[in-house]
Amino acid sequence: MPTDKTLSLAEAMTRYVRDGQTVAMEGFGHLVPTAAAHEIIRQGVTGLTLARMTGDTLVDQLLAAGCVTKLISSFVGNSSAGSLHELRRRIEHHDPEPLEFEEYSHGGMVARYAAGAAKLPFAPIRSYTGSDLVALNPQIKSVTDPYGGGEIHVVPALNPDVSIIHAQRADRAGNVQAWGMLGVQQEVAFAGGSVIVTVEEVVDDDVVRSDPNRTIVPSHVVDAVVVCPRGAHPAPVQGYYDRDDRFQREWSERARDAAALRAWIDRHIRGTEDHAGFIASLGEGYWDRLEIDEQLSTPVDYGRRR
Amino acid sequence: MPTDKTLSLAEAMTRYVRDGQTVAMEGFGHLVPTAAAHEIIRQGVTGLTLARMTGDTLVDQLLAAGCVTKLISSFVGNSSAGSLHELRRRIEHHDPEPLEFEEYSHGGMVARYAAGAAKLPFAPIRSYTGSDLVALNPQIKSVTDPYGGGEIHVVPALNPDVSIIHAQRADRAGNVQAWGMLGVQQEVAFAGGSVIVTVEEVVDDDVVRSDPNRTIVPSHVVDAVVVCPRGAHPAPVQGYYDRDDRFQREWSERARDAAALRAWIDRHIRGTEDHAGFIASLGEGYWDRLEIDEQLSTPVDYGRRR
Amino acid sequence: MTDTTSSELLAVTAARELARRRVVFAGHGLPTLAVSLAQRTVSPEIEIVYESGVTGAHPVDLPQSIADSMLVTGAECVLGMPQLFSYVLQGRRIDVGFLGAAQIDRYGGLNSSIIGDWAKPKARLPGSGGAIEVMANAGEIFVVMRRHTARTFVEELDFCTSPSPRRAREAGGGVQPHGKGVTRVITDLGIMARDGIDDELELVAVHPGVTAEQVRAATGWDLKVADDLAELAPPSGDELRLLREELDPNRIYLR
Amino acid sequence: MTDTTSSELLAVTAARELARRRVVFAGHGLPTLAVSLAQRTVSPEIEIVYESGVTGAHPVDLPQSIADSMLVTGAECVLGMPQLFSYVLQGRRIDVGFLGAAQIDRYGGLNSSIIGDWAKPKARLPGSGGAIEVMANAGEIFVVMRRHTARTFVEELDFCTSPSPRRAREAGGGVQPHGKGVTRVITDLGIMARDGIDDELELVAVHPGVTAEQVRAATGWDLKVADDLAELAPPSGDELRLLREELDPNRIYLR
Repeated sequence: MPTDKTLSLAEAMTRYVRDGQTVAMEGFGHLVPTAAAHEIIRQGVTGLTLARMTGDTLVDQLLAAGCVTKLISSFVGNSSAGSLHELRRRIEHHDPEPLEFEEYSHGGMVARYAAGAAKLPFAPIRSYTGSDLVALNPQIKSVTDPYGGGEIHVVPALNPDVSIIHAQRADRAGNVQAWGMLGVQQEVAFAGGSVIVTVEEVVDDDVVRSDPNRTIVPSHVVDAVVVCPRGAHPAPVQGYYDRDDRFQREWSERARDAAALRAWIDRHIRGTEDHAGFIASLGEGYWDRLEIDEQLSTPVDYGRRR
Repeated sequence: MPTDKTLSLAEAMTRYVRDGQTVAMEGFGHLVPTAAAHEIIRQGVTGLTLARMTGDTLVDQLLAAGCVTKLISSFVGNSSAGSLHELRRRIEHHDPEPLEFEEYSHGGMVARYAAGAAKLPFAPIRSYTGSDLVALNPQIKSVTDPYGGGEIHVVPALNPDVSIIHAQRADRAGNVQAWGMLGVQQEVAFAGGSVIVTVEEVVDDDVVRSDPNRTIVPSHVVDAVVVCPRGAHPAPVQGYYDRDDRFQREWSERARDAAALRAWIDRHIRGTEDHAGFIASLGEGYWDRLEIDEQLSTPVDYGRRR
Repeated sequence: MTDTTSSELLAVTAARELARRRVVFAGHGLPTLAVSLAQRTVSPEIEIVYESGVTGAHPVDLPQSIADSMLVTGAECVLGMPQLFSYVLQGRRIDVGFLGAAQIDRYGGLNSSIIGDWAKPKARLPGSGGAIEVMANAGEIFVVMRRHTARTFVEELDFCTSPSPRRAREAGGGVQPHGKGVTRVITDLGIMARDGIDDELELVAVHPGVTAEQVRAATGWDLKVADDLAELAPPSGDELRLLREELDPNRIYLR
Repeated sequence: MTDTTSSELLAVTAARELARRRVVFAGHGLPTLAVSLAQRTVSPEIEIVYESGVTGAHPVDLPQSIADSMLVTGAECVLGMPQLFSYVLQGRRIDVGFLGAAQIDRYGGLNSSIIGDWAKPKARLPGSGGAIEVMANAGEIFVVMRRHTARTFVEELDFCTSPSPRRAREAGGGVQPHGKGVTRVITDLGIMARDGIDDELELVAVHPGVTAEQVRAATGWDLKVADDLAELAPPSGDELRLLREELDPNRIYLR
């Protein structure tokens, strides 16, 4: 008799996300929790420390909307599509204000989340010797290998107050299933104090239970399940829709102009009720380009006792 | 144009397993590489350091056959089916000779393999404070948390010379797919110097490629793929056959008598050509009891660009 | 429903103690049965996590071991052991862990490794398995012992596999346990309980017909007895019917 | 096939350098294209590993980014990032890693983080991503630079993101890199190579029509030139046809 954890996006954010918290939003170019970021903007949350390995439009939007005072990240370009100009204005010109930036490499961020998930104080890593990142970030420390291997760098565990991920599907209890590129979705969920999962669809228990190896996060870790179709746009969702490259490229252009960027946020995010409203605001027929065809996996046999 | 890595079981063992090596054979009550252990016995390999988290009939057999001088493990009972009497004779009575035993907890062994896979010198773990295992095993050491959390225990990486696992299927290049209980199959493979994978069946590339998330070990990590149906018996293989509980219980009885155990090994292992011969030696109709019915997973959509 | 067996008594008693618990780590044997019974009686929302990585199992049959592949069929999730040990167990997701042992001491320290001399033991037992991690990381530990004797409830462990929080504090030099250690020991004679780090196990309840003196005589140390020592209600007809007819009709664990 | 573009030149040159390499870690852009070309020409057994965790990709189209979900469809394997970074990359499974950078120094140290002052930089670049791990753990590193200038090939990096092995040795106090660091820098002017820890990048080949002096002038340090400086064969008709007609007909990376 599992608990039904489904909430609306607005309810989930109201209940779990507070001003000043450390919020991790992960998804490595895939399964990005964009809709959740938009809702944070709609609710006017402020003072967040945002943890996100890969800076992208989501980060630029949260910065421009004034939600974020500190960023923890390992990459702040906009994939192959250009720069994040709002982020650059904050860092290069302190415009409209400085941005505190705690910087790692991808390997360091992955290790931080994994240590957080495992409630370990730190994780050793073979990186960083000779990198200026060590001087820039005093959180990168080292320990002595007690087996005689000398010094090795370590990074501290990252345990966000709230972890937010997107996935293909979940049941109502919060067993989350995902496929395609999985990034650190599992680690960031286990590392989080509260865990919000937005999904393309909520499915019957039977669907989840037909393939338990597909579950990347078990229900006892999840606080809220939010049905949010197209919730990762402009990132893709394997089997659901394609990456919106045009949007990414246009963003890099648009964000060069701080006023234009803010007008866009006012219109498309603050000016819409919810994520369905956001998608509608992109215009009639916008989604056609992102539709994909079906290619199903071959089922595997789990077997049952005679 | 991938390399075809399929070999016969005898070829794979001849090529990769040498006297005196550290050999890890993993599978946590499921996907146990039993057939590979039998072939090691047939080939008369000696002086092995055997790494295996869960002692079971495979361990008792390798000990009785004189293959193993040292064991690295975290559990040396025979699941719920009783004791491993050959192992107990070795440890309790040094009969026929002592057994060096490097002992950890399951969490410690898991951490050792994960560190080995990651080529880290050690892994921190929140266990062991106050356990006599620390006095028994000087390899369990500690480091000081540089973030102020005090001392924390660490275990050393485990990088076996050879890692052997069983799985449901692979392609000829060595992309290994498995489902059901996955234990440490992925970690021990990545930690191994050479990697041998026995599988229930070799499948067409298309089958593997229809579901890339099902691949737990990619081809570039694997040295040999061995087709070996029923290769995990008496352990089960999800979707292929059931656990042979009767065999496990009978083993505990049989192994009480050192001579009877050796006679069994001579007849069923040394007295058979290969694993098919071993299975045949169990008797006509033996397998009927272990057959299971089909229960397929619901396919997922990977999608393709239009 | 007379002739309650000792196994049935233990399963029913353990199941009742699981009221209001949420995520339980169960080894094979009686704990599996106790959790299944709790699911059907006092704690419908309880979820079992198995050492083999299975969570949210819905087995059609009683599993024959924690690594029974039939536990996976129809389960909600199966995790690899790194995830299970690092993220679930060490990640403090477990409310109650069940452990067994060959010896237990007054603070709930457990020996599942060695009887006698370490170098050449009288009996080599299975060892830790995941017990050290369960003890250190679960919120609390329930121990089920089929036979309450002075050889099992000892003044001093031959080997301390899974230390009590008190012993961990004394040892120092490492991470202290997250949870309370052993809070319940359920035996064929009754229930012992403890709570704080310096609390000893105290006899809090006995099965019908058992006296406190009987339990003290079967314990290798000077066992404390609660002022308000309770007598446990015998298994109800409903509990026994569920166990015998639905949960373990082949008496795999009810041996 | 005249009018070879600079991108085509770079892709062809990089592909040829991949002969006899086995497992390649490719970032998006020209490296992806170069590896695809190598697969079709000099190194049929080459396997690409993407930062997003995909191995053995068989994309029907050229992927638009390393996180293009179409890379997964029909791939042999997709790993999570912990597996990718810990087991594949740090696990030393990569023979060649491709990296880009805004600045490179004579020992192959790379800056992809900051131009100017750290606290208030002139330009904030993307940062490491996985570059620090690729540099430290791949057997060797290939760098492809679209434009060879003295602003890019610098005497001193504004910020050292991914250190050369020589710099790592000087820094001490941590794990030394597994591989050789940068062994090839492929630019629109030619190829620079180095091998040992104390070796500087040396100009070993120039594209047709380029002189050593031209390359030295476009380099911010006193660039060594190999005694047996070679002239690179121009892209063949076959190579150009593969690139233009089969691998990148929409000129996504051949811009």
